[in-house]
Amino acid sequence: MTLRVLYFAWLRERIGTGREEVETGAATVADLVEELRAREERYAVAFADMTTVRAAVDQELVPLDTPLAGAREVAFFPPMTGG
Amino acid sequence: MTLRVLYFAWLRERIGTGREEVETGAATVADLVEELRAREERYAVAFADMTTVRAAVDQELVPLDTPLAGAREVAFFPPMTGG
Amino acid sequence: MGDPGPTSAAALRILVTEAEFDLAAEAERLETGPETGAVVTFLGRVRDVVSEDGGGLRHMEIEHYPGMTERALEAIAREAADRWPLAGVTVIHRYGHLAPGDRIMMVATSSRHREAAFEAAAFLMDYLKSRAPFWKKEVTADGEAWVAAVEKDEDALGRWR
Amino acid sequence: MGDPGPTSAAALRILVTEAEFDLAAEAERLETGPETGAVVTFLGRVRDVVSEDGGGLRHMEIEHYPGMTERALEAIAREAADRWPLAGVTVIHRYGHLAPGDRIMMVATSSRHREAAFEAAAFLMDYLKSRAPFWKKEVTADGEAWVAAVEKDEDALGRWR
Repeated sequence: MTLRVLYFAWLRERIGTGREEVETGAATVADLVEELRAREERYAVAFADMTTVRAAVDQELVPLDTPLAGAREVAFFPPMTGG
Repeated sequence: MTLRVLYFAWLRERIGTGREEVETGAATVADLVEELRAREERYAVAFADMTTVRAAVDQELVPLDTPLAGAREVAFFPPMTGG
Repeated sequence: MGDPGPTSAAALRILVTEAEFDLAAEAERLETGPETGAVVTFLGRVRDVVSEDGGGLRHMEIEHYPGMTERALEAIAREAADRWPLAGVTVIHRYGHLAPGDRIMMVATSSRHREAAFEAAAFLMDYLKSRAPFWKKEVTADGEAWVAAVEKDEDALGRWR
Repeated sequence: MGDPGPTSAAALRILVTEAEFDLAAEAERLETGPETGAVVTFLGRVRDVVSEDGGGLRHMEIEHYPGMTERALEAIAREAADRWPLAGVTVIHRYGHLAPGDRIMMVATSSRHREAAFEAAAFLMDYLKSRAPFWKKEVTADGEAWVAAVEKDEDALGRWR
């Protein structure tokens, strides 16, 4: 499947883009992270410490073991600092 | 001593005045209430249920057993309903 | 609240007035200083009440104790400024003739962080309700009645002890 | 917050904007209806920060996730309106370039009584802090740094569960 993958804040800066299309067979968000890590060093760096990474699937905050079946958009970002 | 005695809200309405000078030898606020009660029916009515009466001496909220020595102004009023 | 306690740097503003007040201007007055990250305001309004004949509130009369009122409000504001690291505390309360929908009173607090501003504002309101010498009378088609003190307002003070 | 829950009558207003907002006009918008006795507002401002060389904050950049931001804010507002008897809930958050002293965001709540308005406003702020997709970067003379999430902001959610 083709997913739209978004990155925000320092994840965006480390990966060097805010948005890309990713062709993947990953079953879960965590599997997608593994695929990206294996792909290039900049992903490995960005995803080095997953305790500081949050994910959303189709704009809903989700745990990393969430399945990707039916998903169109996945986003990765640090813990939020609004307010 | 001569005290300035003030009444507010329904105490003012029942007693029929908001302010008067009272010549008294009362030792405490409670003693003053007893003197006033004995003086006229309207005071007895106003002070019938002391659980609904609050007192201030020289503009500080006080318990009824507070001494009047040195006091210039005593006020009686129902529980406050500001805000 | 008799003990003035440590001197706080907070700017206190107390106003007891018959006139309408400007909530926006009061809030903006506290939006000042590089350290102020949070401003909380509370506004109290005259609610309508339904009387027995189905008619509503005609107006409200608020009586107060001139002199003691200002002292009590200042003591409450000072107490808040001693308990929380506030930059500013504003307490405004009206008296006299008020119509349904009119503003009765407001408090505003400012601080570095949200917790202090929120807690101090809630504290001010809880103390104001049962420690400031104001009395409300409601006038409806049925006649007039003094608003009774609410036990839960007295109980609300418990959480600040 | 996935379950929309019971339909509340509260008027929700959500705004994500680069522009300055009008706190006074927003508060007045909630001063409506005969039943509204209490309006609470919270305003968040950009505080100055002292950098290592003693210089202060030059500016702040706020990034957000368009689309998800509005959804998250609406879910937070709806949750507040389901938990408390509110007449109105307003949440406004800015993004982009902000200078020290600028307004970042505000919430406003209105209700019959003070407790609901205060609690709902504090709840909205606690959820906003760690559940709305905003990220702050501070630019000082030393360079730029993403603001780290604060553990106590996450902990603050505990009291609403």
